[in-house]
Amino acid sequence: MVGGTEFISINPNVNREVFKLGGKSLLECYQCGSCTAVCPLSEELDVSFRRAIRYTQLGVEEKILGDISPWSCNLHGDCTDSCPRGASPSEILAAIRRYQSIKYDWTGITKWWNGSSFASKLVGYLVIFGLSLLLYFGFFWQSILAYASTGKLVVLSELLIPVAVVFVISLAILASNGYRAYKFMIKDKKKEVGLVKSLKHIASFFIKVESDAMKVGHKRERILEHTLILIGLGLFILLGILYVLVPKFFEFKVISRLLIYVASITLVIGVGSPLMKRITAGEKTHWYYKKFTHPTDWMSLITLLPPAIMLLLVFVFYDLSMLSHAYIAFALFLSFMIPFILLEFAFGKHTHWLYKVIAYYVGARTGYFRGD
Amino acid sequence: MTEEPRIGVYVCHCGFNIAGTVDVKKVAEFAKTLPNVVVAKDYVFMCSEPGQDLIKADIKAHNLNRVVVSACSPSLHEITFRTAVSEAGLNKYLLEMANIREHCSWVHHDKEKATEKAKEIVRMAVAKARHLEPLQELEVKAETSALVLGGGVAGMRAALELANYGFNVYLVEKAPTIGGKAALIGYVDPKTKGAEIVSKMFDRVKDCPRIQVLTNAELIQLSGFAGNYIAKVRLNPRYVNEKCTLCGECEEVCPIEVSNEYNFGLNKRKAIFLPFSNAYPPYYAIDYRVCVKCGECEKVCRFGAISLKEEPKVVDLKVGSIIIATGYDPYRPFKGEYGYGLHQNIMTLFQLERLLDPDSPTKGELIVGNKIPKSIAFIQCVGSRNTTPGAKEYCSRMCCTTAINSAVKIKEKYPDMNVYILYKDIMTYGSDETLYEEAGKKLVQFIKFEEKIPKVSITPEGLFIDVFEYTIQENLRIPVDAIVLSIGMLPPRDIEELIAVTRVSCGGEGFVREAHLKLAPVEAPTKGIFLAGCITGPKNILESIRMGSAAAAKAMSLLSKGKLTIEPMIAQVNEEKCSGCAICVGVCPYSAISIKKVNGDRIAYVEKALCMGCGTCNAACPSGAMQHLGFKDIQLLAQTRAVFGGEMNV
Amino acid sequence: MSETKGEFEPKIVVYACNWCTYAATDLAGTSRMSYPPNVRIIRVMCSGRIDPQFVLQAFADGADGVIVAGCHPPADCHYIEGNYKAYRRFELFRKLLETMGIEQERFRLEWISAAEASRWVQVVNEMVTQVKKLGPLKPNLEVRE
Amino acid sequence: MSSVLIVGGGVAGIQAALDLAEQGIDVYIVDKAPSVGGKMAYLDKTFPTLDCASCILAPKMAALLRYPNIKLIMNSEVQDVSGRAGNFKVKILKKPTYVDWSKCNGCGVCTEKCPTKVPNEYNMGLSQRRAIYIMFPQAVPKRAIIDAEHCMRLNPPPKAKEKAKGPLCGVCERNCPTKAIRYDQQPEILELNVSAVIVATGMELYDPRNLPELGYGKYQNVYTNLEFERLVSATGPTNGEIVRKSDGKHPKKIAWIQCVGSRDIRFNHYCSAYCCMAATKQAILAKEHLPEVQCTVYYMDIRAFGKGFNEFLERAKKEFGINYIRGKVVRIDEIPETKNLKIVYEDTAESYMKADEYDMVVLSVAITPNSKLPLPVELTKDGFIQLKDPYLDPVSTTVEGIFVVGAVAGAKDIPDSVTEASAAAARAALIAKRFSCPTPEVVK
Amino acid sequence: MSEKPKVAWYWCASCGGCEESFVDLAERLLKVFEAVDIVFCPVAMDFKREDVEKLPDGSITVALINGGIRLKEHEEMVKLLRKKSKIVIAYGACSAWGGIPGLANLYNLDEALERKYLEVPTIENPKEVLPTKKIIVNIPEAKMKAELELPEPLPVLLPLDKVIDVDYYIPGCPPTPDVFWNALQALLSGNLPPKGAIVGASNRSLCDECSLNETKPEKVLVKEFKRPDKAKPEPNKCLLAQGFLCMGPVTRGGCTALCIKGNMPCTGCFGLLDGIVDYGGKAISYFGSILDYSPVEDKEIKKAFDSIPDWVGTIYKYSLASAKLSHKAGAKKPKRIKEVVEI
Repeated sequence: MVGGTEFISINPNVNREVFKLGGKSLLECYQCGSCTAVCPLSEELDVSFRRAIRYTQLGVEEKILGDISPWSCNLHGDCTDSCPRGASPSEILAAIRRYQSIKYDWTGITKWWNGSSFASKLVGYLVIFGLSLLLYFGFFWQSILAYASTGKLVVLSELLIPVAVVFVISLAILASNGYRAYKFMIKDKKKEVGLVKSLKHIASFFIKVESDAMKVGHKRERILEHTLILIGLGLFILLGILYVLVPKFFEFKVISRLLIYVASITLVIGVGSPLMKRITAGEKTHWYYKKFTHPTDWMSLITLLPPAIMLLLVFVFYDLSMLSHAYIAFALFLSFMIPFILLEFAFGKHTHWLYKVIAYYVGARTGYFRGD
Repeated sequence: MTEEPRIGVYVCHCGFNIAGTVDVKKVAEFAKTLPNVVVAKDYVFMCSEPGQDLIKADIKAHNLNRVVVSACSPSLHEITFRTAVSEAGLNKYLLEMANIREHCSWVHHDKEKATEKAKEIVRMAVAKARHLEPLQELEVKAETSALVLGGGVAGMRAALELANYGFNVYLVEKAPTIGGKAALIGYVDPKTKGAEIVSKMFDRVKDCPRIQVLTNAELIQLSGFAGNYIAKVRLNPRYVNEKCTLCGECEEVCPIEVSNEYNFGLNKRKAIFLPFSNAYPPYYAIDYRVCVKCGECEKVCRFGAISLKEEPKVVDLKVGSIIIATGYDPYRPFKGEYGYGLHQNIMTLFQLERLLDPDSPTKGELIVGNKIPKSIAFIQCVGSRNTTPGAKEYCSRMCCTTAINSAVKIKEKYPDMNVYILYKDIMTYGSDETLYEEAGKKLVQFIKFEEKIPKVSITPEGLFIDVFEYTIQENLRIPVDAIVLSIGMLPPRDIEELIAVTRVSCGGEGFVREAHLKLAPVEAPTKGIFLAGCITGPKNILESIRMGSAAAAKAMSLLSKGKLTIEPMIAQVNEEKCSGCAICVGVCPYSAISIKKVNGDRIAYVEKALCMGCGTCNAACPSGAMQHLGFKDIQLLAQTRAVFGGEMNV
Repeated sequence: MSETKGEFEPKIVVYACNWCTYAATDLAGTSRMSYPPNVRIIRVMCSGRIDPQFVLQAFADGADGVIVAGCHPPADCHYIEGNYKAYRRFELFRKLLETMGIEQERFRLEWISAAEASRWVQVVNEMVTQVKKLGPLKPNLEVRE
Repeated sequence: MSSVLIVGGGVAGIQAALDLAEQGIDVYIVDKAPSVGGKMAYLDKTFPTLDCASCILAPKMAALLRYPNIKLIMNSEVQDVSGRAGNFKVKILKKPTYVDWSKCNGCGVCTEKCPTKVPNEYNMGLSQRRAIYIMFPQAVPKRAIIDAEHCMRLNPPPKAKEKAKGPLCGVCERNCPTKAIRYDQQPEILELNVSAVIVATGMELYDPRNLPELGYGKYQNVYTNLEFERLVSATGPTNGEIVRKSDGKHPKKIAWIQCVGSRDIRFNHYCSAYCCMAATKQAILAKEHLPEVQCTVYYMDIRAFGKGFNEFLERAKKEFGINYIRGKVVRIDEIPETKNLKIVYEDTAESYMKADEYDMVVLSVAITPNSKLPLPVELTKDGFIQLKDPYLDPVSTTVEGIFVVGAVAGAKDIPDSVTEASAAAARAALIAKRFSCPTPEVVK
Repeated sequence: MSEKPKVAWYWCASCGGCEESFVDLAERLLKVFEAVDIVFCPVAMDFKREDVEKLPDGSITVALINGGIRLKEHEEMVKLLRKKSKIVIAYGACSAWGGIPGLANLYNLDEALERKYLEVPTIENPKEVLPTKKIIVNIPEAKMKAELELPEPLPVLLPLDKVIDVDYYIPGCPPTPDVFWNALQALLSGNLPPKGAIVGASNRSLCDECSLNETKPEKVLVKEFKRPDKAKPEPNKCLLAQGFLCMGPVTRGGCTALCIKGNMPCTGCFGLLDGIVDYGGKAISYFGSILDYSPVEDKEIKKAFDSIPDWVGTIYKYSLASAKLSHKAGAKKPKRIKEVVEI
């Protein structure tokens, strides 16, 4: 608050942590506010990305954690294009998000997942993946073989248990972290706007911002990629739920296959495309794929690609009547799903959907959206 | 007037420029009717060769002793026609221009009215011409030598420049060593050490026989004028001579200890001391202000380099010009200003600079309170930009760059240290901006404040800075281990004495005022006195050095011919009439007038070399004794009266 | 007297400093600006040279208005602060004019820089209009029967 | 007698020339413009004293003419410099002016009679001049020059050329009272031997069209600061009346946008050093011309570093009520109906994006050095001329005997340029006069 | 020895102080009487106008005239004396420059009369009687009417040289005996100075002979102006440098700085110096010069100037009637003076 005599203590280490989390240009920012001013979101939303950066530069921790602006960022990158210091604010904001996620997560896993090196992440991932493999190719191997011999696609209840357990635990952790995030964000703010109005704000905001962004080539490309992932993941979850709850659905071959193929192919393309661009990044590649190369970015893609491929393979094999192959693929799919859910879905970059939703909700309810 | 004026009037057509609107024939006819006009002619281009020849021929043929050229503005062709009349043997100041082009034909359209006006303009010019007098340019001999006050970088630079040019230079320095403040700055830019620059300059000064370095010396009196100053310089005793081998034994036995101003009070020194390791002249010096003359040092010195019997001496130096380069004083924070003086970890930027210097008491390590701090904060604008009650209004120009430079240096050396810079506006102007950029890359943290200035709290838990961060509008509490006050610059403490001796004047901010802020930045209003370095206001080292060269250029321009030409259109005193009331002395902006005794009478005396010819003394002179040659009362009154056809008679 | 020919044409004497105002009058010429021909310019080196005596002489001889003009304070003056002196002298001088019953509009102290040719033209125009409105001064100085 | 070449006749070049000439050294000033004066000649007032620029510059320009040992080589460019300190060989391309300057007396009749009107560069295109013209009223030397590109005679429109039998137009030739017009003048190459060279080519303004988001060139009421300077100047296109290009009305709100092209790694890294104070000055001038006008300066750091600058800034705030808002403007949008401008920025004190409406916007554009010269000197990565060792060998370039002063060696304001000019004069004089003193500087 | 030079002495608008100064010659008077014959001196002897008229033209060697020309009578008499005299000397400040009575020129005659006869606090004039040209006085006791004719006042007071040609001036209010004596010596010596000269006084300003001149600081600059009735001057310090409006610098010397010896600033009775065309204009110039403020400090400047209520009375105390602007603009012939009044 302005004018008060209360002084906020700072945490001098924040800037170093955020630096390590990918905000390499954090202190190059000289606070001109170009990023805020140039951002298409600013038309609709009273946020200051610059201020978020300043909070972080100085380590005003409580303000950082409650700041919704990093979550409102859609990484369109106009700020990075217009930053007079070449400081890449979107990258800094992504790093701040990593920092925020770490602080929102009470388990400390996010801290490791976001903060560790690429190699240790990979090792961690592989260890869990290995355990999953052990589980499915060891413990469940007999039952898999048994199911395979039936030649049918049936509800594989006990095979699904580990994944379901992991999924439920992850959801629980996510919910508790989401609640923590909500508490941080709502602090010192007042709910001024009604729920319905808020939702309207958010909806119109998304439509406006995204449709504006679609007009720009490089943004369109990224939005499409993101949308593919979003659709793929959505279908994935839908299919998973259907699989558990309405297994009959899979008897309608055409529709279920269509959905499955769409889900997995969109995912493969949505994940594969940015991944390929990152790997083959050259002169002409948009900077987005070069700058955002924090290990968490890689991992968010890397962890998602194999289950998507495996799912595709399951049904390809199945429809080709290569049942044993299909079941192996299925086992692999589940083995890939466990580390994905446990690490990426619960603690990784993928958590941003949750915090984003909370941030928009808080923003909308507390009057951050402009106009009526 | 000894001879009756014989005036020739020449009216120019300037093609159609004048003749298009003014009936020049009529003007010439009219001119013939004016008193003392002997001949009046018109011609198409008076400024052309034939036009000038016409005038020259008439001067001879009609024995003219005044010429009025009625043409364009004097700013355009006065010099042309003056040259022409002087070629015809007439004193060039017996020419008067009547401006009937810019003031008449070009601004009016009614031919009749314009012609009438042109006639009156000519009548005014003729009226003035009747009272014109021949004037002579004067030449005085000038010394090709200079006195440079202040042995800092600006002074040394000026001295080197002038000595190389062939001037004899006296480099007068108050302290026992030259080098100034720059010698004490650890790093003046990320790559350059202050001490290095200074010692390289010492080498050049040493090799230049035309520079005489006078340390421990002060200018106590200045008389004379440009080209011919006599400077009285007092040489205070050093008590140590050139036999000194810097063995340092004397220092050990000296019983007197005082705060060491060369380390900005970071440590102590003895009464006999060497200011810094590469000081020049490279001998010990005894601080005559504190020495009790116990004689211990004299006894211990094996080389006979010390003699406590030395007495102050006063020498008279004849010099042609004075270059003032006495620099600045660092701002002196009062006790408690941002906690200054209340905690050992709160220091000034200058002290920090000393710490970062490899030649410092800590050998270049940033050790405060016996350990290397984990975090350090610079507070900018201490003493500048109206921050605190004692602060000056001006910006001290160098502190932002110096602080950022030091911050970068610290970050290079101690990457884990948190370095904060609390600023109002970062003044890294010009290419220094890259340093600011660099600081960001080196993870220096910046905090902006505005009117509400930061507060330093000294608590048992340590030091804290409470600051209202402008760009996030929050009150923050920053824990720090050390605080650096980026202090600004003050005019040197002895500026009053300097003003009293050299008669330069001060601006509102307390620094010496230059002749013109924009276009004469290294010249004092008084001819022959030039300014270099921070004496005119805060500068950085590079700017001071350039000013040194620039001031030298001015002295070269003024004196290189070995003589000075004095414009004759200056003030002149009629000693018969002057009563010595001294009103003119106070109004002269150049201190060119003084009161002298002539046969027991007080008489105003104009130092011709200093007078610039503004005439304000003439206007102020109550008795009419002071007259502005070329613009005398009678000349201007005659011109005034001529507007209405009246005359002014002697 | 010029007023015999119908309209009264005032005469205005101008004392102009060499560096600013005289340069502005020159510039008005070179820029071919146009203004009424009622002014007579007397050049001095600095407005600090202008003696109130001159202005008094001009009024006594028949000037209907007088302009004293120099460089803008604080720093335009070629001679550091001649304009300051002019300012003080003529501020005091105004008191004399007031007491002597001469309209303040007849006397102007103006700062006109070398670039302000248009300002010069404006000042002349204003002055001529004002003085025309006031009428001639000379008859006022004579004792009317 | 040895001589010194000064490249560039701006205030720095003039000062260096005067200092050298006073010592009796021959000086050549080469300038590509037809008059000396440089950028300062465009200014109305100078900060922080609000001195009238031409009042203080014109006497210096005129003083050049008083020295017979100063030669002004106008409308010319240096083509080549070879040799070494003490003996440089310089080739200068003297472009044709189509007027015999030894005959022309600057009367200006031709410039009134010429039928072709062309945008006047001196007024930044805000007014018109003729095809034969004198650069500005106080020009030194005051000589006419024909702009061959627009001259009917020298570059006749193709259609007219076909129709006409003989040469076209010729109005200036017929009207010239001194018969100075020379349509057949050819470029000349001058060769000079000089002891030292002083580079004082100064700066150009950065083209704000490189920042298309600011709409300069697209929106009529967006001005550069130099355009505004001409607009506010008594000698400018409107005689000092501030009016909008779009409708000729007085603006009620004017914004100054700082750091346009400066302090920005996309354009120029450096700070241009003059713009903060120039904007402050212009805001004050606007306030003096139109007391009702609201002036706002958008800045990031106000660099009030020079003598009297901070005092000036405080005066602007307190006495004139100029607003200062900290935030970088990223975009200007024109409101088509009113031609008003909406500027988009983040107010860094309030921390959200704002869009303010103004009648007129002035861009404080960066400077760029005029350093593309046929000289053997090195440049810094920002394009300024590299100094050799500014501490020990001030104003020297990497080539001995070639000195550099003013904005071409780094962004700076007038007093610093003038100081450097004098410094260079001192250093060039040492070479020109061949005074020797056994110091490493000269002898070694 | 030929006939002694004939001397006439006439007074116009004068206070009588000038005649006093003559008496103050003391024993030197005898030498005067030895040297000259006085043929006309209304203040001391009962000469009549007819006596002068009878004299042949040019027969008077020297006519000394003191006082300014206020009345038609003065005008007639001085014109007569001019005709009869070889040399006419304006004696004293009033005659030379109008003197203190000349300050009445700041008013139209009507205003001046009203001020003098009606408004001044020390006047009681319930019938509002003003001077008239002719007054018919009824004397009931004698049953007769007497007619009094008063000389008509001129619209403004004129110094002598605006009415007749003046050969020499002797300055002072009154001229000090020494000045008068010096003048006499000069004139009697036969070595006549050029016409129009001011005789008997110095050619330099008063500062030259002022003992406080030496006490001046190097620069005479002041921050405020003081009046001797409001502030007490420090002794032995130049009054001007203290801020008192001392007219010494602009005033002709010759009086030996009498006032200043009495710790009062010079008020300027010795008038202007050669080469000065307007006394007050010059005074303005130097008072303006010594005030040490810049135009930014406009308020201080105005304050300093406003602290002196009567500038014109200060700078033209003795010389208004001979100034370039010698009277208030728009002076008119009086209307309030009636032709005839019967009482």
